Parts: sequence; structure tokens; C-alpha cells
Amino acid sequence: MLSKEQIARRIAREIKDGQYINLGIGIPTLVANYIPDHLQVVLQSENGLLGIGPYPQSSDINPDLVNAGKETISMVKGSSLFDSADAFAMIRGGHIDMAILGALEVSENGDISNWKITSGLIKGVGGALDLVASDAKLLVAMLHCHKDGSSKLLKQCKFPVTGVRCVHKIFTDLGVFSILPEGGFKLLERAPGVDPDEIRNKTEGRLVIKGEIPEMTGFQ
Amino acid sequence: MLSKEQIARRIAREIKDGQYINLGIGIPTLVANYIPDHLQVVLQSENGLLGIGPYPQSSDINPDLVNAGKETISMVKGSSLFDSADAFAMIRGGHIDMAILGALEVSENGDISNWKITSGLIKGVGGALDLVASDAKLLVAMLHCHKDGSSKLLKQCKFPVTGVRCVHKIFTDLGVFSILPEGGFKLLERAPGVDPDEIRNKTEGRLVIKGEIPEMTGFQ
Amino acid sequence: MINKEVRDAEDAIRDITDGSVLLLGGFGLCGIPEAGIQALVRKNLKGLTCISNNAGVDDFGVGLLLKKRMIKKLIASYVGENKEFEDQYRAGELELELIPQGTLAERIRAGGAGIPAFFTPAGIGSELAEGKEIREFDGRLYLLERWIKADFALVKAWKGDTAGNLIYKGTARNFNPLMAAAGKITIAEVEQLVPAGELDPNQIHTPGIYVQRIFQGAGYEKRIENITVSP
Amino acid sequence: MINKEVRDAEDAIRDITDGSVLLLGGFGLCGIPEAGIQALVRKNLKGLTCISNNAGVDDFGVGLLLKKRMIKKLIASYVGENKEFEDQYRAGELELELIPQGTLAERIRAGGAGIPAFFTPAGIGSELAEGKEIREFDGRLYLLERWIKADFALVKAWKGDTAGNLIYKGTARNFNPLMAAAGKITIAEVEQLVPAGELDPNQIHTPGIYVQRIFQGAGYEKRIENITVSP
Repeated sequence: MLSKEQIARRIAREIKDGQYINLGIGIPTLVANYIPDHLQVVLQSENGLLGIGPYPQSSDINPDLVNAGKETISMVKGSSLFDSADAFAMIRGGHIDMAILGALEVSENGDISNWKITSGLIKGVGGALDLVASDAKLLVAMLHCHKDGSSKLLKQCKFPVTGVRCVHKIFTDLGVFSILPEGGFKLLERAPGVDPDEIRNKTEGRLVIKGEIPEMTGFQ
Repeated sequence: MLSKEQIARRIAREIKDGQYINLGIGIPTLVANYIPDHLQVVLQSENGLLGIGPYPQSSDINPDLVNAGKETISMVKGSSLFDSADAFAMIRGGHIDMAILGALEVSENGDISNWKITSGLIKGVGGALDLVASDAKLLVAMLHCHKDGSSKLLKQCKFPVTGVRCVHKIFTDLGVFSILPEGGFKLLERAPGVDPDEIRNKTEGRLVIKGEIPEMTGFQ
Repeated sequence: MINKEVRDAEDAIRDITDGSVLLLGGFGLCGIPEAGIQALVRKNLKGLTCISNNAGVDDFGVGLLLKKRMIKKLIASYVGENKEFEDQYRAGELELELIPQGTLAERIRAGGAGIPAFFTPAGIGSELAEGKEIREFDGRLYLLERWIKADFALVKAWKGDTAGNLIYKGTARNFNPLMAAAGKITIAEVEQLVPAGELDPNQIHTPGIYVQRIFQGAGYEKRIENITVSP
Repeated sequence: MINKEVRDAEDAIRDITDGSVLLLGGFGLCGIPEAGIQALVRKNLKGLTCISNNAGVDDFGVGLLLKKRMIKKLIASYVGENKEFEDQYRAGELELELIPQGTLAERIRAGGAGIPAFFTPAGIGSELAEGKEIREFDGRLYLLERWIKADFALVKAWKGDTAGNLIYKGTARNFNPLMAAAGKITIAEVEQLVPAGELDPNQIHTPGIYVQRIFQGAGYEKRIENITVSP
């Protein structure tokens, strides 16, 4: 089973040279720590920045420089700042290559629910709707199950849906999954020490396991 | 009868403190020379400038600073530069208070034809369509007749129409006219030495003359 | 140039009344019109409609207006960090309209730019699409969305001049330029107000045409919602 | 950051072919991609569709492409100062689509921003409205207009960095930023190319994400169409 940091490390391997990427709040934010140095990639913050750098040194905190999670950040060389309409023009216009988002649930046909909901009340829709409707390749990072043990990989989403048929791959603490064109979660990789039966037990939606499923490497 | 410069001088009296104004090519451009110094007004150039100044000194010519007529210009203090989408957002969004345009023809219900047409070929539609469709108060500056003596104040426009029911006032070498809500050119002022009969003879559309029409002052 | 300078926040908001519709700049607590909000709180208006990406926190930003029960309806994309909001909403005292952030930004941009409606893919398949016109373009589905305009826009910039030109700083720009263009009366507060002519025309983010009133605020707190540092 | 630098104009336009659809920045002769146009002329392509506010003059700008009969279709708002255009058009050798300048700008902006269609008042009552959908909003009529995108955009800026960030100068900005966002491949030429990190992030007009290739041009003529001076 992977820790959240390990899920982030695994996702970082999906990143290709030259990509512009939007990272959501939670596990996706951690991905930034594991992007290999030799790759040229740019991180977008949808409140108006291309070129997110690491968290600042405490002496360099700037209240006028925050990310979409309202955390203080820094900028890398070659950054640019813009307004919120321009930020979403970039997303909607297909200029962002990849979006890595957290989720409450994913359905077997690739629908995603990831709105912040507190005791039945939707607390916000934020920027996710634009990201899931864009041309950005959508990767989902989440724990495989809710705290009560119920699966987050479902036949159909139970929470309100943020986007339909938009998820490309899912990265959980148990494995990596793609969405099959005909519907269903295709298991691509297992987390170290996790066997396919455990994944089957914890996946409510249709799970497809074909042949030998490789165990992820590099987490020993 | 007024010269083009005098038409421009007369129009300048319509300008009110605090207005943002777009001046078209031709007589309208001349209006800038006659805006009283005590008025705070800003001239927009729809290629991307607020705050057009006078033509530059020959030592200050800048190829990267032209107006919508592609003439070299200068900027006044407090100017701002922007792109063409923003320039027309200003116009379309109702932020420009007044537009002063040239015209080929105006009809008695306030339609305007002002496209550049050469031997039957429309050579350009330019920015006029956005201006005439905006909330800007539309003043037209033109000679009363074509070179062949035919009237430019018509029942109906003969050239393709740029905008419908949009003209507020017309300023020609013969007089000043408003458009009546029910249709018709209402004569407001006569040019010095021009009598109403001459105007009647040179106006093809419905002309309304009520009571004594004052002669313009200040052109002696 | 046209001089837009007013004395202070009180003077700037003098004609905002009960029931006014307001656009309020900022993202979270970053780039919010602190002085304008405080002046509104002192004026203690009722029945405001506020359009703001967020609802602030309980004791800062738009949260201050919520706390005084000045807001009748809130239009926002995310109202997470605010308990006051939740209580009033559950008690049925507050209307809420949630709009996807990109759609909110574009609708406000459309309001300023004279575009009454446009099509966007965001929201297709979600419950936010209910009751909205859907149309296919080039094989893809889009929702029709309307412009947003308001009686007043309150925005915050870094520098401004007396002609109303504004320059923002960092990610404090966010919704401010869009809102500046979509307010019938736009009130800009700045950290530094300079005479017209001192700002480079090539670096202006909001041209002065969009700003009806400008003043220099004082004592900006610039509260940070989440302080995060590198080890 | 991602390095977008290419050697020169030839390298930048390497995959533009006969029949490509091009966006060409500039207003009149102000802010046009001089180096890119010259490289296209040398490549002597055929059947291009060019989207440009103007058609240049007979011996400069887009006029050079017309002269070599490289253009099949021209989409513009004004084609006044060009005799070559008129001859080819009258001979039926050239298609022309005239679009109101504000609508042209907004359609290109929409292309870059992922807005497939929007409503605008410009053109209502004119022959340009023929065949277009008309709809009433709040008692006023508007036309439905579609986005414009292209295979390539050729834009010209004042300064740029290797990450593709651009800063324009004066009114040479015009259509360039819009077109930069609406090209599938956007080629930027600049007067000064600097390493990423040397431009102030707060002053960038076109973020590097929109630019796929950038090079420093040389020997800009910057021809002026109408030299006007004060006495």
C-alpha cells in the first residue's frame, strides 16, 4: 500500500518533458516535489500564475503570491502572472496539457466527483469543472477507499458529478487504473505488497484484470 | 458654409467634461484640435490606446505608436495601451461615451453607411460596426453632399448599411441636425450665410424645420 | 486625463445602498478590497448581493459582511472556509449561487466586454447544467452562459494613478481586472496612488476608463490564509 | 521552464505548408511579423488562408504574400491600401471574408480561450448579419459568432524570453496577443530575446504557454504607413 507521498511519486512518472500542468489540492500538490529535474515542465495555478515554485523560505513569504489552495508560494524563473479570466482561458482553450486532481469518487465510465461537500452541502465548485471539461489529460489521485472502508471506484458516482467521461487514469494507494472505452477500471499496476484480490474486494465498479499485473517498482 | 475645420470646431462644442471619445478618420480626427483645454476628456484609438496626444514632433516619430488611421501619434500623460480585443471590449461594453464618425450617407431614421467602398467593392468594414452598435452617443461629421451634388442625407441609405437607427446628430457644412424619433432630419442650426431653403434643396430625406433656426455663432 | 481621485473609502462608497449588487475582487483573502469592505461594514447596509470568488473567513474579507448579515445573496465559486456562511445558509437566511470558477471569471469578463452570452464546456453533465441551454459545436457539447454586471465593483490594486489606471501585483490580480470592467461604478483602492503620467502606459493592467473612483488605502493587513514554507 | 528558442525564421516556419491556415499579427504595418513574412515569401507556398486585420501594402507586410499569389483566402477587417489585392479579387483569384474589427478580435480571442461561440451586437442590420443567428437578450439584438483558430500564428513582440513570454510595445501590441493564443503552433519573433527569468512576471503580456517557437529577428524596417507630425 502506498502512502500519499508515494502516490505522488508514482504520478510524477507520468509527466513528460514540455508539459504545462495544473495540480489540484491535496495529493496532487505533493506531485511537484517529485518531478525529475531533467524535465522542463511548468505548473499552473488557476488563480493566475504559470511557473509555481517551491514554498518560500519563511523570510520570503509574500501575501500577494498564493496558489489555488491559498498557500504562500514562490515563482520559478520565466514565470508569468495574469488574471482569472486569462487563467481559465488557458485551461478551457486546451493549452494545459495535464491536470492532476483529487476526487471523492470516480465511476467506471470515467465520471468524477470532486466537489468539496460538508454534511450534504456543496461548499464549492472551484476550478475543477473547467479542468475536467478541458482537453487536459486528467489524472486522478486519491485513496482507494473512504474512511469507512467503502470504495471510491464505483459503478456510478453517488456524489454530484463534476465531469463525465473525462478521467484518463487513477492513482490510488492500491494501484494504477485506466478507464476502458467500454467502461470499467483496468488494473495496470499493483502497489507493492498488494494482491489483485484485495483490489477486487475494494473496488465496487467493474474491475478488469488481464494477465499478470506488474508490481510497482522503486518504492522499496 | 463651413470648412471641414469649422465642422470639426462645431462638433468640439458637443464634448462634455469627463468623456471618453472615439474619433473616426477624416473630419472627426480634426476635432481633437478644438477640444477646449479646460475639459478633461480622453481619446481612444481602437487599435489599442487610451489617451491620444497630438501628432509627434518629427524627432519623436515612433513606428510602434500609430492611431487607427495608421498615422504616427503621441500619448498624453495617464495613457494606457492594450490589445485589440480589449480595445473593442471597451467599445462593445459601453465604456466609450461618444463616437464621432465620418459617413457616406445617413438616412432619416438614423441608419449610417460609412464603409470604405471603391468602385463598388467594399474595401473594409474596420471598427465602425462595433462603434455604431455600442452605447456610445454617435455623432456624424460629413459634407452635406457628394461631389456630384447629390445629398448624403437620404430617405434610405443606398450604400450598404453599417448600423441602423444609431445616429444621434449630424454635422455638415450646411448645418446641424438631429434624428427625430418618428424619422426625419430636424434642423437645429444653420451654418453662417446658409438659409433653410438651400438646406431643403440639398436634403433628400424628410427635413423638419420648426420656427426660427439659429445661425451658428463663433465662425466670423 | 480625467481625475478620478476621491478622498477615502467612505467617500468612494457613498452611494452604495441597501440592496445594491456588488462585485468584490480577490481570491480567498489575496487582493481583496480591504478598505472598501471595512467602509461597507461601518455603513451597515442590508440586502446586498455580493459576487465574489470566495466568502472570506469568519473575521476577514467578505466574511465581515456575512457576520453583520448584510448579504442577501452570494454568488461565488467556493465558500469553504466560512462557518458564518454555513449557519446562515442552513437557516435559510442567505441565498447562494455557486458558479464554476472559470465560468464566473468569463461571465464577468463578458459583462465588461459587452458580450451578453457565450458557450462554455464547463458544467456539461453536472447538476449545474440543469435548466441551461446546451448546444453542440464541432461534435462537443457546450452550455450557454450569460454576462454578469453589477451596480458597483470594489477592486484592489497595487499602484494606481489619478486617471484610474491600475497595476496589480503577483496573484493579487485574480478577479480584480475583470470586475473593474463589469461595474457600473468601479471603486479602486490602491496601496500607492500617483499622479497621472507616472505609470508606464505599456504596463497598465486596468485602463482608467473602467475606474470611476480611486483612493489610496492605508494599513493593509493582507492576511494570509495558509502560510506554507519550505523546510 | 520550457525552452522555446529556435534558430531563425526559416527554422520557425519549417512545417508551414501549402494550404496552411495562418494568423498574422499587426495592425496596418504596425507590429507585423516581418521576419516570418519574409521567410514565407522565400518558401513560396501556395493556397494559404491568411487571417490578418489588414492586407499590408503592395510591397510590404501581407502585401508581399499577395504579390507572390500565395494567398487563396484572406480574412480581414480592412484591405484598403492594396492594389494587388483588388486586382486578384476582381479576377476571382482570391477569396475575401470581411469581418468587423471588434468581432474579428473577439473571435480570435474566443479561439484561444476555448469559447466556441458568443453573441455580439456588431453587424445587426447590416449585410454582414445575413445567414447568421440573431437572438434577443434584455431587449437588444445580437449576432452569434464563432471562434477563429489557425494551424499557425505568426506574432511579433518587442521583448521575449526563452520560455516564450512576450512583452509588446506601444500600439504594436494590437492583434498579436490574441493571435498568439489562437494558433495551434505559435511562432513569436522579437526584437530582443533574453534568458527566462529576466522579464518581470508581472509585466508579461503573452504568457509563454501560448508560444511554441521564439526567435530574435534582425533588421526590422518597421515601415510607417502615414507619417504625421505636429507643425
